[in-house]
Amino acid sequence: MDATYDILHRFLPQVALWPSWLLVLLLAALPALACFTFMSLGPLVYVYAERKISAFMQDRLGPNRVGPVGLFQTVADTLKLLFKEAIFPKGVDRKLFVIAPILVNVGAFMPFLVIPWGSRLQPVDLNIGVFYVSAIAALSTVGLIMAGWASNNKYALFGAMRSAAQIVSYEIPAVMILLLPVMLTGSLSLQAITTAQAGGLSHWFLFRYFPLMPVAFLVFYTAGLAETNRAPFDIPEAESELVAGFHTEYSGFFFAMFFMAEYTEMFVFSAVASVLFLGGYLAPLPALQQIGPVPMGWFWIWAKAWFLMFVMMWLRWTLPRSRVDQLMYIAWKVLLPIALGLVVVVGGLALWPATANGFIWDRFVGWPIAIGLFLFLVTVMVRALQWNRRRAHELAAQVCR
Amino acid sequence: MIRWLKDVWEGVWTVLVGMRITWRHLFTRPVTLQYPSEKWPLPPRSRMRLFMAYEDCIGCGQCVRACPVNCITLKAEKRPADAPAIWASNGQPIKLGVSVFDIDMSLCCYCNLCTYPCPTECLYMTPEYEFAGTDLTQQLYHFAKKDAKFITEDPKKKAAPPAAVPPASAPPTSTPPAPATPAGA
Amino acid sequence: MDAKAIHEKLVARFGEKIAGEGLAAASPFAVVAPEAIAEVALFCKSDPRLAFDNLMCLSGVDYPKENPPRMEVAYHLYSYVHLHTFALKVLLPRENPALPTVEGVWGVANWHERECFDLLGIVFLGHSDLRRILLPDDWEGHPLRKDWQDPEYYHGLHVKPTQQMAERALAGEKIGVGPFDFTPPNRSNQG
Amino acid sequence: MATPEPVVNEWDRQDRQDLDTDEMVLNMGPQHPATHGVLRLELRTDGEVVKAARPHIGYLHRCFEKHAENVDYPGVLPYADRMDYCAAMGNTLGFALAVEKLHNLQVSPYVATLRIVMAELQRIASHAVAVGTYTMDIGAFTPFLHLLRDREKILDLFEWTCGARLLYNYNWIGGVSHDIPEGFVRATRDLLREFDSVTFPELLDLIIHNRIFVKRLASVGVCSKELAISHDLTGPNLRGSGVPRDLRKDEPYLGYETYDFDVCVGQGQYGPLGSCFDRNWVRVVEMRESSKILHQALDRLEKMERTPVQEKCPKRVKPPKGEAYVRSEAPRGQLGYYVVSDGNINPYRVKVKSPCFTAMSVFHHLARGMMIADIIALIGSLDIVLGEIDR
Repeated sequence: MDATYDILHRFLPQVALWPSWLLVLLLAALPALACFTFMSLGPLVYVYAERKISAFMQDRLGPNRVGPVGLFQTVADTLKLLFKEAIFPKGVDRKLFVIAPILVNVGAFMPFLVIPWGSRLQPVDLNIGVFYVSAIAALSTVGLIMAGWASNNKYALFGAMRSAAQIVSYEIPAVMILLLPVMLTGSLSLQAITTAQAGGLSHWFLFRYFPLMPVAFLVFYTAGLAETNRAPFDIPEAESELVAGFHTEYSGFFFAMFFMAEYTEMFVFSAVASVLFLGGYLAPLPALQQIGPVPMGWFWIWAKAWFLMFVMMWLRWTLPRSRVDQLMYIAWKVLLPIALGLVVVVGGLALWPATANGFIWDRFVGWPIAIGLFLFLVTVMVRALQWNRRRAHELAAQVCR
Repeated sequence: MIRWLKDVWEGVWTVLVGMRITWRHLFTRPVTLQYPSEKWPLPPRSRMRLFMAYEDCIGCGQCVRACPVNCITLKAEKRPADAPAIWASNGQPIKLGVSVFDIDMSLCCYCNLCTYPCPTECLYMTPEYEFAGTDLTQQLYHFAKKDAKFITEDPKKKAAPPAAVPPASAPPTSTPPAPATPAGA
Repeated sequence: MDAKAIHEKLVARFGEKIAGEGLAAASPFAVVAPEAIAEVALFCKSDPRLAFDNLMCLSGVDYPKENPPRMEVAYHLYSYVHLHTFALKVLLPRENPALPTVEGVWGVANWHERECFDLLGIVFLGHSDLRRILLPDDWEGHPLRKDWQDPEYYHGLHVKPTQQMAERALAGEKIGVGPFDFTPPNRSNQG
Repeated sequence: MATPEPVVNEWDRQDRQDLDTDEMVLNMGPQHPATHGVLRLELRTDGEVVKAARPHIGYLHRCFEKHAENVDYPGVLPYADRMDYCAAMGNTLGFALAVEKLHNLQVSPYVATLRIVMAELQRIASHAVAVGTYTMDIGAFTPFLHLLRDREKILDLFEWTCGARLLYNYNWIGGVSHDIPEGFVRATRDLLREFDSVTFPELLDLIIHNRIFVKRLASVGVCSKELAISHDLTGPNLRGSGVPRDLRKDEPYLGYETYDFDVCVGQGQYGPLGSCFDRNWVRVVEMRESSKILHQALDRLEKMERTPVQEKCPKRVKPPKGEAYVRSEAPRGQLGYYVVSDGNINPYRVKVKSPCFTAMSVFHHLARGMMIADIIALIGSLDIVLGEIDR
């Protein structure tokens, strides 16, 4: 709130003279509006990205007809969904049927309030930020169950039950891992967690206690995939098994709302993960934190979150779907033991004075790993491009033959 | 414990291997063909829409018998004795006047069986595939013409043109206009 | 074992119940009395020398013009142990054809017999689930019988083909396109 | 006299256990994304666990056998094409072989080689669809499109040869419809080279050895040898259960005995033998074996003297009175034709033993006690094509 006021004050100095009730209303409404706009327009970009990425991975072109390189395809689709009739099948529980997508969206949108975009750029800096995020994000489960139940469809019911089981199970390892950054900072505030990682890429929590925290990050990421119903854990809406899972019976705008919520959840999760492990709005090199007069914090958290989202899409178009009991196996027998062990070990290490600030080698692993990964990806990419060129050559030879 | 660790490791590793492949495919060239704007050159043997060169049909009805789905309707009757003699372009005399030759392309199964028995090779499949219509009746093709220009000189008497002239080449236009096709056409 | 030896073995075991043979046919067979087919089948499967563990095909054929009119059920057997084949045939009267099921011998017979019942109306006695399989449950009649006549309607849908467009055109309706001239770019269509 | 024991109807069998709750009947299909067409499954489920399953087929029934009785022998071929529309070459090949046996015809070695080339190309194409759609059933979309990309190239070859991409009407009684065009051998070699060196290893890495994929399938839908043989599972389904039987080896036709290839058998490398994984694995490896056969066949084609491909085709196909049951190894298993001729130009009776039909008949045995997600895996691993089940 203070930040909003400051920004407002900078551009409109007379704001200080306004009546306080108006000011309070304004200060509550402005960030909410900003968040909401961002949220509802975001999925347009994410869906487009997802389609394009999947297309390229499958040697296709993806959307390319509406607008330049298909940029407006998702806009067109959204408009279509908005204007389509929302069908209420016979036998649905109309009230729940309408409430469900709204509730799912509430669960997806609310965590936005605490995500820090810069040292002062944060709607609200709740001192229970992490707790708030995990509590509110779980709200969407209720919406999913409602949707499944209200649809009066067996497939939807299956989807709802699966999603309930899945999200409840994966909350546990996820919350366990959430504890680690909290223990390392001693605060639940996302702002405090971010500032505790200041000092460049090698100070990020991802590289603290190498190799413990990277494993923790993997566990958290996996759990996050499950909580956002992404492949390989997209069983609540597994289209080859349950047709469309909990939103089988939804159409038109309500369907669009589920879609929007799903992508928003993805973004929220990625943003939270980048705050907890990747230094949030902090740049990999401290020098890049501010370019000239422009603070770049918003860019960095955005870039990190989008990178994590890209990996989610990458995984989705690579992996098959897990089965519901294997999902439970992964949650309870793989992730949970690892998470518990990590909580104990990292907690102990953090308490022990010699390792309170990480192992001695922590400062030296971050950059090599990041650069190594980058180089590997570039090599694969270059080889693919080379293959392309060689292939083109062969094709040309064939045509000339 | 070791098995568990191995399991987890294999899980992570195979995922990474898969990710490497999809990453590589991000940069390979798409194979998509943008259909209405680019078109694949069809090989000459493509079996698409049927076509019949009416001037060459001798009305033998072998195609009708060969068709497994009965999509060809042929009505032929003997030409009156006083009608001028006409020939198909491969030199076969046309004894029967074909008054109706309809192909219902909505029934056709594109099997190509009708084209083989045709003695004058007047029925063949063309690489023409964009003939979707808004109405089913547009798929019924009438091939019988009222003003067909038949060959009216005996090709055997003429100085034999090279035998390899494709049968579909336009019939000589210098011939005098053929009389109206037989009664009923 | 070759077909002759198999036939001899069957005759030696079942005697009268092997009612005939067709060893000269492209797929040699023995004719089995209808009531004995289940026993013969079980013997064919369990005898170690025969070991016909696989029922390749079970087909019914209708012969209304034979004297007497009859139906045939042909069992084509194969042995994965000895890699030999043989066929059993059962001749049935055309009126109320019925014979014991061999479902207990070869599992696949379950569906084959259902299909045979569905399309030819041959009843397999003792079958666990003798319902129609390919046709709708309320379909009447058995289409693969030679005297089958298509019904006019089934639940309001035309079963018999309606008047085709060509017939309509012949009757004088103005439909269709053409005649037209069209010479495709290449005519090298023929092989 | 010993008689077989009566069989219990699986659907009516009740075996209640303490933890069971209320059962519900779930209708899967005929409109369902993963039933490979219009299969309808009636599942009695207890939560996610399937207690009993009952497949209902016939939604695509058009009575091929009745059609066949009403058209002449060459006219049956286009209808036969339309049974297994993913592998039309195999269907017509089987019918042509059956009528040739009735007719006592022998095709020339050149035609036989052509037929083998087409059949094996079709096998690769068909398995590419089978494996591809299977991975899609399991939830991975990308390998499906990678495989379809290569299948398209095979279809291009077919179109180049005979003018059609899906329903070829290529194998005729006594010959084939077209000779291969110039450059066919080289184009096929290029295709195979790319398939062997790029698509196949990528397929293995991307999906087949993926841990999630393996876990999903390795112990699901285990079909024992006995059950497989008794229910007449054939082709890759049978070999997936560990029975090394392949008609191309056991009863060679078209000179398959002169080619060097292995019969692929399920290894059970990740779980019990005969699981969904093994059936799928056999299909994957068979693609490579087919490519091996193709290389040899192409070598021979190059050296062989070209004979007219229709010289043996009878002017009027009118086999003498008689009957024959002839099987061939279609991509989905043994495709048997029981052709009865009464000396007319129409077949008196044609009965098709379609491999998918018999594979589907084992479904309710394997589906018992599975989870719903496994049902999808099972259907896919049996590799059914509804056009052939319903005929």
